[in-house]
Amino acid sequence: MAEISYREALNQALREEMDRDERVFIMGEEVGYFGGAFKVTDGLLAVYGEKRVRDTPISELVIVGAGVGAAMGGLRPIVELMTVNFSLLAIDQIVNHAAKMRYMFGGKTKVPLVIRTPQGAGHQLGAQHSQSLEAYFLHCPGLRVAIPATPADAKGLLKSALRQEDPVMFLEHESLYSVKGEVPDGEHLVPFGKANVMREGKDVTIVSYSKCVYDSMHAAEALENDGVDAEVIDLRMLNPLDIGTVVESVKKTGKAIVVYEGWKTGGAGAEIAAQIYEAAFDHLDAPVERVATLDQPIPYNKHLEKAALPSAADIVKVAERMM
Amino acid sequence: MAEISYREALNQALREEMDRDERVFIMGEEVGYFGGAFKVTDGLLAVYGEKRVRDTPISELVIVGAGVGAAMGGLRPIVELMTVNFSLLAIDQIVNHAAKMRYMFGGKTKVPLVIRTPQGAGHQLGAQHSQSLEAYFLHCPGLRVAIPATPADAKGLLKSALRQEDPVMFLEHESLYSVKGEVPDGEHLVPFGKANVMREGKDVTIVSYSKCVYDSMHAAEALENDGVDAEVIDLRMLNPLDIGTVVESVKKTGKAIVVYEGWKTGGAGAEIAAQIYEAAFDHLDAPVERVATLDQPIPYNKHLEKAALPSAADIVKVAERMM
Amino acid sequence: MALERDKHVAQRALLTLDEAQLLDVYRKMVTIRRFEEKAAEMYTKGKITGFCHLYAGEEAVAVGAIQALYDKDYVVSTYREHGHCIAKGAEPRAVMAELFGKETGISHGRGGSMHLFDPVLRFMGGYAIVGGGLPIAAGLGLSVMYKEEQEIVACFFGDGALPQGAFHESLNMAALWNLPVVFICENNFYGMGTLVQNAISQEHLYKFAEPYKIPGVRVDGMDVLEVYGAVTEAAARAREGDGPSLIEAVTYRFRGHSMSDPVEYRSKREERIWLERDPIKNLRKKLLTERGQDETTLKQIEAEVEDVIEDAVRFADESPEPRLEDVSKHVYVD
Amino acid sequence: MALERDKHVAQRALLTLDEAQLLDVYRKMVTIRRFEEKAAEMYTKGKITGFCHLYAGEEAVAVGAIQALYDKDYVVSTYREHGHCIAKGAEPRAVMAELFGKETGISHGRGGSMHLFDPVLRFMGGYAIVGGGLPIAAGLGLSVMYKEEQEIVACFFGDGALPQGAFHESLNMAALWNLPVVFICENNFYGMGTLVQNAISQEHLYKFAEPYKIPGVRVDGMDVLEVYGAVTEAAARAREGDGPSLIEAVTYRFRGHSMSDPVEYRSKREERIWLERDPIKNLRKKLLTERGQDETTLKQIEAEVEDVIEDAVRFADESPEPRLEDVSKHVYVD
Ligand SMILES: Cc1ncc(C[n+]2csc(CCOP(=O)(O)OP(=O)(O)O)c2C)c(N)n1
Ligand SMILES: Cc1ncc(C[n+]2csc(CCOP(=O)(O)OP(=O)(O)O)c2C)c(N)n1
Ligand SMILES: [Mg+2]
Ligand SMILES: [Mg+2]
Repeated sequence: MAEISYREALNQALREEMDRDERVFIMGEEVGYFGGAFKVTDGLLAVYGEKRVRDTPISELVIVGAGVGAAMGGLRPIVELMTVNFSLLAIDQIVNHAAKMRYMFGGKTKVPLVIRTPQGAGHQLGAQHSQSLEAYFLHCPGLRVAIPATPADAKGLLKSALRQEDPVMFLEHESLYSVKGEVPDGEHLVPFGKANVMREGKDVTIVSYSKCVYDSMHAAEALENDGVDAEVIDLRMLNPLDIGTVVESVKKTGKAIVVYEGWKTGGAGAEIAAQIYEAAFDHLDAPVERVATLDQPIPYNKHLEKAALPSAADIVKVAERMM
Repeated sequence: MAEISYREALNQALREEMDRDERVFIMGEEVGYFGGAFKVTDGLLAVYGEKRVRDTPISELVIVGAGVGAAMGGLRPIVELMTVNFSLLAIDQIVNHAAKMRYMFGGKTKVPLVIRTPQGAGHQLGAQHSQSLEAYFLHCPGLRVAIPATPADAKGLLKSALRQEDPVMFLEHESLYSVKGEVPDGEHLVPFGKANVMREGKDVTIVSYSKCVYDSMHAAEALENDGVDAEVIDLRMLNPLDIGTVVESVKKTGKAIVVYEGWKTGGAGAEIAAQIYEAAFDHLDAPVERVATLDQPIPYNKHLEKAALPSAADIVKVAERMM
Repeated sequence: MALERDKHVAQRALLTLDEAQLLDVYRKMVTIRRFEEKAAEMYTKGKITGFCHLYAGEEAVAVGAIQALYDKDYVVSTYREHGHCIAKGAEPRAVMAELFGKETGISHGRGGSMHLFDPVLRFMGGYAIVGGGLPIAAGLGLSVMYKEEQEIVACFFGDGALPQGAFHESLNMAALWNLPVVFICENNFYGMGTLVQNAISQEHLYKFAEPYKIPGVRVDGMDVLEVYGAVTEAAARAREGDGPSLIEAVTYRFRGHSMSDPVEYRSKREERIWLERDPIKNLRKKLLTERGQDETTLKQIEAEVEDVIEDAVRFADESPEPRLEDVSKHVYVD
Repeated sequence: MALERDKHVAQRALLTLDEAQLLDVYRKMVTIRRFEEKAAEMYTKGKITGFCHLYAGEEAVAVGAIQALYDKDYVVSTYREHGHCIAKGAEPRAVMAELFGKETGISHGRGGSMHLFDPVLRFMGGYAIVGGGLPIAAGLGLSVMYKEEQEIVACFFGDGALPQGAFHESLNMAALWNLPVVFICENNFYGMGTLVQNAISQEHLYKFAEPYKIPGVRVDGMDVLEVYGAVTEAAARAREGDGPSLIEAVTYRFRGHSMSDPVEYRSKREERIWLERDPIKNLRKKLLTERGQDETTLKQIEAEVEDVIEDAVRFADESPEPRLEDVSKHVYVD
């Protein structure tokens, strides 16, 4: 157990899995000499060489497609897309190919490909570099979606992703790379599809994932001072989605707030809310609230950007309104 | 007023708008000599010539991108993507460019581009040719989404799309092209963002769009025999989404079923359900039900395909369970 | 459009291939032709549905190319892949059953005509997104190189795929990384109803190899031996670690784009010219005149093929439908 | 890497451009250089945030190319577009204010460094998706041709964009439809930390024009007159309806990829060699020796530029922030 950053946790998971399994390799833009645009692959090239740490051209479509083919060929490719914004250039290979091939080929193949990519706003990178697109991948049967919030989960989910057989969209967050936390050394596997109750409470259930989990925790602390006892759940994954843990909590609190950084409309929060209603309708004493990004491109200006994104303050305001 | 097909209605709208406005032109794969893969542009080349009816290479990304540029350049381009499945190769130009440019350029430009494309399953075309991807476009601020069910709306919404200033994803359905209906001749404009109550009823509200509107109507007829009086609403558009009309109905019926052909999880139905709850929670005496496509790639086999898709029978079953 | 043929290559091939191999090549081509004709018949009878893109007329490309491969080599194809799949060794039974949507189909009825697949035969799939197979072929090539194995990958696609970014991204990666992939472009002059000249500003498609510094050749895709010769060379190069090649095989589809295409965009005259260049007649004549085969041997092969196809239809017809309760099977492994 | 320069072109340009034009070119280049140096300073001071990609060292490309255009011609660029925007006529004030995120910015503070835009100047945007601007440039070219107007489109992009499918799809469409677009590739040898040789199997980027049957040339991007000459020719061709061209301008960015790049992947020696080829020093010398300008004139221009940049910073600093209540303005027109 050591206190390391989300970035270091991912780097550690990559090293451990590359040591464990010869078939695991990583490719992407700047993952080698540069050590990754966010330094997640830092040092890997020196240890594993150009064969297993491959710098690619700026060609998202073929980078992902080559990952699909390599996975069919018996390898365990990890493709790093520099940011999720660029995944839209490769989404044909993700949605039309990787996610469908096993089924459309009658179960005769599998595509154990892990696509890692950071998303999120908050650094004034403007409309084309600040998106959170998990909703697109959630709406794609055949594709697993992991979206860790903590360093420990980043390591444990990435290791698990590399040991299962289906394609995985592994969504990191640009604002979390430097966040530190306790991470078990060595063999630490977080099972797919298990949400994590970060904080127990009886008054309201705050459901979230990725960076928003931290906003939710801060909101919970603030609410405590106003005597509101909030339970915070980190979903960790969107597919499989552990709605059971959420429903259990809602049955206890009778209130739910879903917090996410994607655009509010059509975002993952709509699905989570719908499932909460479907499973706990009679236990809800208020409609499920959604705290998310405004339905608009992300502005460059610092204040406008802040105003467009969900915050702990927004969560607190909503929670108090619900009480 | 004449009884014509959805296909003819679209063709009529295209001719009327091309006659009205010199700046309107259409480009896409096979739209010219071939008359369109689904014959929607049949005969246009002969009348308007190669300048305004442009056959393109199979290059979805640049077809859409060229539409974006042409729209910025002052034209009113219509891009036809042969099917929505291929839009994934162009989604970078749709989501990262067309939808964001006005905002990220501070309101200094506009992209009046209409992207027409059919979606839907039901013809045993297999996993890569049977998708309904409206949820991706609904989750994209800056992009309008029209999804007509009737010939009259197909004409009226397409004409309106060509007279407003924002990019529009115009989603048709492969199974609707031959469906006939009364269509007003000449100037017939359906305003954006107004849902249509297709059938009045007091027991349950069935909310739908595109082909599923017909399944909903059939279900309503079947339910009538069991003494269940269903109201059927055709949303017509997903952005803007006329939730007001839906909420009004739900306040009357107390029950809602959302029917759509996209995959159930993360589909547009989740958003519609979430908004119904947010606006009519106290009027609901049961959770909103979602009847949609199974969360899996569409099978080729006829019976499996049928089993994977939503049907009138499914709606009836759900409605009866709710009574 | 003048064909820069390399008849020496073809001639050499005619001599290198022994009698048994030549007859096998002939059998495969006839099998594919008869399979497609039967598929058309079954489609009109409503036994086959959905999209059905026939390969009749182009047999020399798939058979010639795959004859130049080892069993362990990989093949990636498009939605027009019945021919490649059978050439790679698939039982007509399994393919016909797939077109019928049966559980005994090569993709268990889940894929249909456009999505045939068999890992044992190293037939790595028919893909229905134009250009979609190329990145995957590059990836398979990468996996071979990574494992330091000897296989190569043959990737088939149409002229219509060249304007797709995927073609260029894949060629560049394969060239840059020296991947063992042979890219085989089936230039049948049309992408649906669009003439290649209206889709690409360069009608000599093999020339797209040049900027990537990889070999590019154009062969007569109606001459199975010429295709065989060119692919033999490209495959050897790939196997020896000298990287990818681009082969443009000029061919012609005798039927419409799919069963629902009335082919109004082609002139009768053009079609007649190409029907005269029928690759099967072409080879048959060669076998009789240049390799001293006799009518009886060929007639017998044709008769045997006839039985195989009839049996395939019977098998497909009698095979069970997938079970409804299995509708969601195979979405995930875990 | 040997540069296939066309010094005649440059020489001709030196003669064609009159004194006023040459001094204007010099002024523009100095303005861009000083603007970028100031932007770096403001970034370190925290006045500018987000990504900031500087153009220092590459001024000859933007200024030389845009000098060859008319005001009504369109320019499309990337996220490294301060130089192109200023060369096209933007006030340093408006650009600096944008970098500061102010309402007075050229994109009203919504876009930032990567998304400058001004329809009046026909500066059609900085795009931050590599390759994203090319299809849009093709579309602008199409709109010009459609309206039977005389404008042309100059589209700037980096060496890193060539492996993108968008590059090829756009070149093909422009070539096929004869669109009035001049594609200008700024080959500065690196895409972030990746050497062009590690990204593309062809280091002579202009050669990608050949298969599309459009002219492709390589020019010395450190020589503003050579760039001017090449773009003048390509622009004339486009304007006369003879279609697109591809120009590879070999250049070098004096700073890191963005403000946060320590540039560890380049050798000091390599950097020194290129710093000696500074396009501004280069032109300055020519003006003094070959066009008989005197120090005082140039010094005065430099002093004036200094004031302009100082004023730009002051303006940006004093300008108001966008109003919070306007956060969602400009998402839709209707
Ligand atoms: C990305 C994409 N765009 C469009 C289509 C529709 N489509 C199917 S086949 C085809 C023509 C392809 O022609 P070509 O590549 O020459 O192959 P051929 O049919 O001639 O064998 C088109 C446009 C598709 N399947 N995928
Ligand atoms: C599609 C896409 N992939 C990756 C990136 C991240 N990225 C930004 S700039 C850049 C390098 C581009 O290099 P080049 O085209 O040579 O332009 P330069 O920065 O040298 O001017 C990369 C990889 C991006 N912005 N867009
Ligand atoms: Mg073809
Ligand atoms: Mg560069």
